[in-house]
Amino acid sequence: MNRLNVSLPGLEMKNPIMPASGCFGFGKDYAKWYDLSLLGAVAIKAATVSPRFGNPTPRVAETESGMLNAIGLQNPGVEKIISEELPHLKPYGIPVVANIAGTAEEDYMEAAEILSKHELVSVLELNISCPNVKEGGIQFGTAPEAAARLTKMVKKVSSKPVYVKLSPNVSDIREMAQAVEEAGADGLSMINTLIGMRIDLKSRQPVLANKTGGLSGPAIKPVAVRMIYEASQAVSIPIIGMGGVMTAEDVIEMMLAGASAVAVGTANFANPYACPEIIADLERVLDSMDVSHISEIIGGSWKPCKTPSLSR
Amino acid sequence: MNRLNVSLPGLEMKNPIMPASGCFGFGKDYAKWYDLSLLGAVAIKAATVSPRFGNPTPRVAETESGMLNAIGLQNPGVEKIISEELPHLKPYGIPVVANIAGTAEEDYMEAAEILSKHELVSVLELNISCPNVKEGGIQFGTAPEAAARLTKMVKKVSSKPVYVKLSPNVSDIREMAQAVEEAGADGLSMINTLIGMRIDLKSRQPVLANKTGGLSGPAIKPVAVRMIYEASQAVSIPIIGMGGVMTAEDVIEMMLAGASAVAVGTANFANPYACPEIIADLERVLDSMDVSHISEIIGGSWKPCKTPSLSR
Amino acid sequence: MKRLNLNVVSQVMIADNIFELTVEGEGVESMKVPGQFVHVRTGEGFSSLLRRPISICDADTANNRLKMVYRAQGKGTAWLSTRSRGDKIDLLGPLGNGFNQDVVEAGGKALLVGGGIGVPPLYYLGRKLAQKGVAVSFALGFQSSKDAFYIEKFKEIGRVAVATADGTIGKKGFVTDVMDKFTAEQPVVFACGPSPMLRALNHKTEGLNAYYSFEERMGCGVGACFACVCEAATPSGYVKICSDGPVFKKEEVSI
Amino acid sequence: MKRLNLNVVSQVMIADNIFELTVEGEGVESMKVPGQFVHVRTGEGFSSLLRRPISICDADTANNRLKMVYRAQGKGTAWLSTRSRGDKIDLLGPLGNGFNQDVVEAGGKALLVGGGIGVPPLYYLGRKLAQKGVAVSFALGFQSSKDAFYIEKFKEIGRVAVATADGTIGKKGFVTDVMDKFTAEQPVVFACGPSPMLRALNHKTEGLNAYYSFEERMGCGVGACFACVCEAATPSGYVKICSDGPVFKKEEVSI
Ligand SMILES: Cc1cc2nc3c(=O)[nH]c(=O)nc-3n(C[C@H](O)[C@H](O)[C@H](O)COP(=O)(O)OP(=O)(O)OC[C@H]3O[C@@H](n4cnc5c(N)ncnc54)[C@H](O)[C@@H]3O)c2cc1C
Ligand SMILES: Cc1cc2nc3c(=O)[nH]c(=O)nc-3n(C[C@H](O)[C@H](O)[C@H](O)COP(=O)(O)OP(=O)(O)OC[C@H]3O[C@@H](n4cnc5c(N)ncnc54)[C@H](O)[C@@H]3O)c2cc1C
Ligand SMILES: Cc1cc2nc3c(=O)[nH]c(=O)nc-3n(C[C@H](O)[C@H](O)[C@H](O)COP(=O)(O)O)c2cc1C
Ligand SMILES: Cc1cc2nc3c(=O)[nH]c(=O)nc-3n(C[C@H](O)[C@H](O)[C@H](O)COP(=O)(O)O)c2cc1C
Ligand code: FES
Ligand code: FES
Repeated sequence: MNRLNVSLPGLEMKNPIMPASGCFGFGKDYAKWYDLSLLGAVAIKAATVSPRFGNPTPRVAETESGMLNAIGLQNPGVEKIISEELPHLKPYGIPVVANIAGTAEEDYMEAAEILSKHELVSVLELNISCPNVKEGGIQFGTAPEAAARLTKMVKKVSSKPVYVKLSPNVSDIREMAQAVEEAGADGLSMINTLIGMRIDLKSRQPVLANKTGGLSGPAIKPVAVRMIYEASQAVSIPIIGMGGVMTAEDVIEMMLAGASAVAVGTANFANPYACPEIIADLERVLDSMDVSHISEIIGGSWKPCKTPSLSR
Repeated sequence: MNRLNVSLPGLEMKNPIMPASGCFGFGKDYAKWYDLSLLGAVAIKAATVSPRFGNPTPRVAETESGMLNAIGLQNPGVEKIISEELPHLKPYGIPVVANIAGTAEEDYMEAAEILSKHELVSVLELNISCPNVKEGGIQFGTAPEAAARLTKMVKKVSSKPVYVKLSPNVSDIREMAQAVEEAGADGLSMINTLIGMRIDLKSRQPVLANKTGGLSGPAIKPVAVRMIYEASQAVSIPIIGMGGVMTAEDVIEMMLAGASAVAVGTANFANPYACPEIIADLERVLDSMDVSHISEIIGGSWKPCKTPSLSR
Repeated sequence: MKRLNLNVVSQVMIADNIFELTVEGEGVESMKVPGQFVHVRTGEGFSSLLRRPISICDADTANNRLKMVYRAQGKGTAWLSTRSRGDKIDLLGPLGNGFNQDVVEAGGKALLVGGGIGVPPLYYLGRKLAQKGVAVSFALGFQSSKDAFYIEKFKEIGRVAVATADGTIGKKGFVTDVMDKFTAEQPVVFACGPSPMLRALNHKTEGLNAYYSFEERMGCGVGACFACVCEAATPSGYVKICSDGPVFKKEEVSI
Repeated sequence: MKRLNLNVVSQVMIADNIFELTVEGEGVESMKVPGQFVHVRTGEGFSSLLRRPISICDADTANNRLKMVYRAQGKGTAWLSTRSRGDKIDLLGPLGNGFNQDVVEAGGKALLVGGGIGVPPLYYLGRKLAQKGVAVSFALGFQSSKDAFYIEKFKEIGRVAVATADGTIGKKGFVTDVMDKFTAEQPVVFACGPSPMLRALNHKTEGLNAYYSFEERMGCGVGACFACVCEAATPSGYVKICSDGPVFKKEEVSI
């Protein structure tokens, strides 16, 4: 019996784990390390209509229990992604989450229309929260009206379910979640990175060429858990949770908070086998919690009748 | 020669280090560990007009390189603080930052008026960013207009300089900083804690009785550095920087970002001697950077003519 | 009340995931009061910021040796259990106010009640009381035989009754099920254990002079952060477990 | 390209803050190409998430022994320098594309140019080339005599010219000041060092067949994160140092 499968709009996953967008390229590189068909799904790097070179280097820096990145949406553009990258994913038979980004609404719509038509793309993930390019969509990520408008327009042109990836750099995550739900989003992805900076004492300058970068890793997990907890109670669409997940226990924590599936980002860098190892370890944690199927625990920290004493 | 003294409105500090509000009680406890006159200043626990018992326990939880707290502004009230707590600080001859909190504007004004009159209080620090009580001022901390209004009202009744402590749980920290500057704030304190949560797998409930808590410690330092970097360029009032400072290097990083003085919070729990040890270590770091006086490096990451090659 | 940097002498697993850690060095000479605790730094670098409160289980103040007995459960104690001879342990202590031994006179009787990981401080207390000439009895509760420890050592000090939840040793049941023979002697009661145990104990200690040691999650451990407060019958309406306690007279604090 | 868990055999400080770390275990047998690197996990728990790229300095593939030479500067390498015999090192490797030895034939000439902490991979390369029958010369640059290492070992392989910035050993100056006698022989050039060195080298290697190993801050180390890109004369307009490099023909990449 499979105790790990979860089902979200457009995503039938044999387990709730997918690599997070931007932390797994287009899959090819990690396919050299393990069989990607082990994964519940895969989220690919942000696609823009035209190719982007991204930011100058250094693009990454280390922080305590975290890292900063300012890649700047580097990608070969939708066309090349379809011709050169997506075909590599076909053999694995896993759902593909296509993360899309842009500057203007039209960019998003064009990328959404093209990518959603592709047979291998299961769902779109609207990246309205990239903190690393001036026009990387963050303008949509912190204003509920703009986010809702964009969601509506993309929904119109997309032939696949649309998830909206929320930025944590806001005062009220519920408001953002509700705005995009009302606009027709099929699901939420959260959280993207917090905006951070490190300054090098020798050069006295920010370590990253882009100055600021996105903070990810275990350092931000408490913020992610809190926001998933809040958003999941404010909306009825499912949430792909992420932010600092390193272990099977972290996955369960995100799901108890309200996530229906979980993405693993920075952990891949510390350990290329992070995703398959976490998947393999989930059963042990479920056993220790006396849970017969993982979907039982979704929102378990706030849903009534899901406290352990009542669950059996 | 003293290379460490800094001067801010109402605060003549022999070094830039003060314990952060809420992490040092009213000083008495740490006075058993070392001579408080070593400190540049001391920020005392948030004071409210009437005594508050605070939140139920557990009130703290550990996170990767950080911690959550939901103390809930427990304090004996302004009157008792004046009669029983402040007198203990007199012998040390260090500036006292009186952190004040409240629910309504009147609470702040009342506390501000009383405390600012006290001979031992050097400046007020308006805590408009406590995330741990529903009515703890956070409503002022995320809306620029409300923050500005409160600042103005407190400035009217305060006979001492007023610093406003900003919340990091906002989309645009510059906007907040500018709003309170225009309203007459003499300085900024930043950052307060990010809002976070941990969920216990056994009980399936949030670890903290209050559910959410404030995230502090090295995990949030990159966010603090970024916000200080942004705010210090947007305003001309000085900033007391804080958020995850553990070492003398961290102090310098905050000052390069734009802080004029630095508060140390969570580090006190890991090491009760954190403040005096950091102070003692500052000279070594300044030597290694060839800096003759610490005030030279304030804003050094963005101020023109402060790159190392031009500094001598 | 200092920061100490002590050398690990030995680390022994004495029951299922229960470790006895012996450390040595300057500063232990001040650990004279049973019921006080030390605040232990765990992990390397800044990944674990909160120290772990662990009771003094025994202290040889003449030879500067301290024993702690703890359960390796979470991240910090699991790390602690990997320390071995030659490693250093950074701890603050002694902290808090321990058991006041003056409340029972030489020739008097004391009952020490401990549950699970609340048992360790009773060893030092029992040893000290016996030394003073008090007749000491122990009522000790564990989950199961695999979790039990120190029973033989307690027997060297006084009479011992053991209860386990599954009956694998001693009587099946709770510590409250095995203590009647001792309470009949009207002893002063000293107890340490989880809150449910202390609550259950309250019925059994009616009319007796009783002192409880409490647990709460701590931030600073030194009285500054207000993390460990507990409602109390004091003028301020609360006490701090770390600096006012962890031991209180049972009437002082609402469990 | 695997995750290896190797045993520390020895850790020796061979110059000022420069360490030679020898590790042993399964997986080293695949480290056949000089210029490839390993991606080393540092620290405990999750406090350091980014691995540190370190070049293969030497590999004894028959006996599964790997040598790395590195400077302890930041948090990660400082931690690494505290590992000693009995400890384990978690590393990924071999990663990247190293120096292509086929570009110089047996009987041919090669000049290996290294600066500072770029010197280590040249040892393995020099050894391999010499084995093959290539006449190898080395031009090595260091800050000062206290930073220099491995000079005697290089002399066992070929001719060696040393430059130090302060003149404490070899010629005072840069590596570019001591290499003319070798370039006159029209060798194939292999270089590794900081960007300023590679830039300066570009003038000296005009008309020569030259291969450079590049450095960039890395996220994944395996080609997935786009952290380590560099502008290049390729159709895509860029290369990734970690998976396309770290070694490139000098014309391919803009320094
Ligand atoms: C005064 C006092 C004396 C104690 N003496 C002993 C003893 O002698 N032996 C022993 O095994 N245990 C003792 N405890 C309990 C011990 O402190 C916890 O088991 C330990 O802190 C758990 O840490 P961890 O790393 O295993 O868990 P984690 O889950 O990693 O801990 C995370 C955080 O929660 C805190 N925490 C978790 N559980 C508890 C708890 N039960 N009480 C207080 N804080 C907790 C930790 O200190 C830490 O700050 C004592 C507690 C107190 C308050
Ligand atoms: C392909 C390659 C091979 C290398 N081979 C060697 C070698 O054999 N010996 C050696 O001493 N050094 C080598 N380096 C440089 C080495 O990777 C850095 O010195 C090291 O990562 C610094 O880590 P830290 O913990 O000292 O510094 P920290 O400042 O703690 O590092 C923080 C982050 O920045 C990165 N970083 C810092 N400096 C550099 C740098 N110069 N290059 C790349 N990343 C950096 C770290 O990897 C880490 O992710 C190599 C670099 C590359 C790219
Ligand atoms: C190097 C890097 C690149 C990223 N690129 C993208 C991206 O292209 N699109 C996107 O939506 N999120 C991107 N993210 C954010 C992650 O998908 C994820 O939301 C975030 O890192 C938090 O998860 P983590 O802590 O597990 O890494 C990137 C993160 C990192 C570290
Ligand atoms: C236990 C605890 C209590 C706090 N109480 C207050 C408070 O009363 N008033 C306030 O303005 N900030 C309070 N803070 C926030 C700190 O002053 C500081 O802004 C924050 O913790 C970030 O700094 P740090 O990472 O060095 O701890 C508290 C923080 C902690 C950890
Ligand atoms: S733990 Fe800080 S007051 Fe008790
Ligand atoms: S380090 Fe990730 S692509 Fe090179």
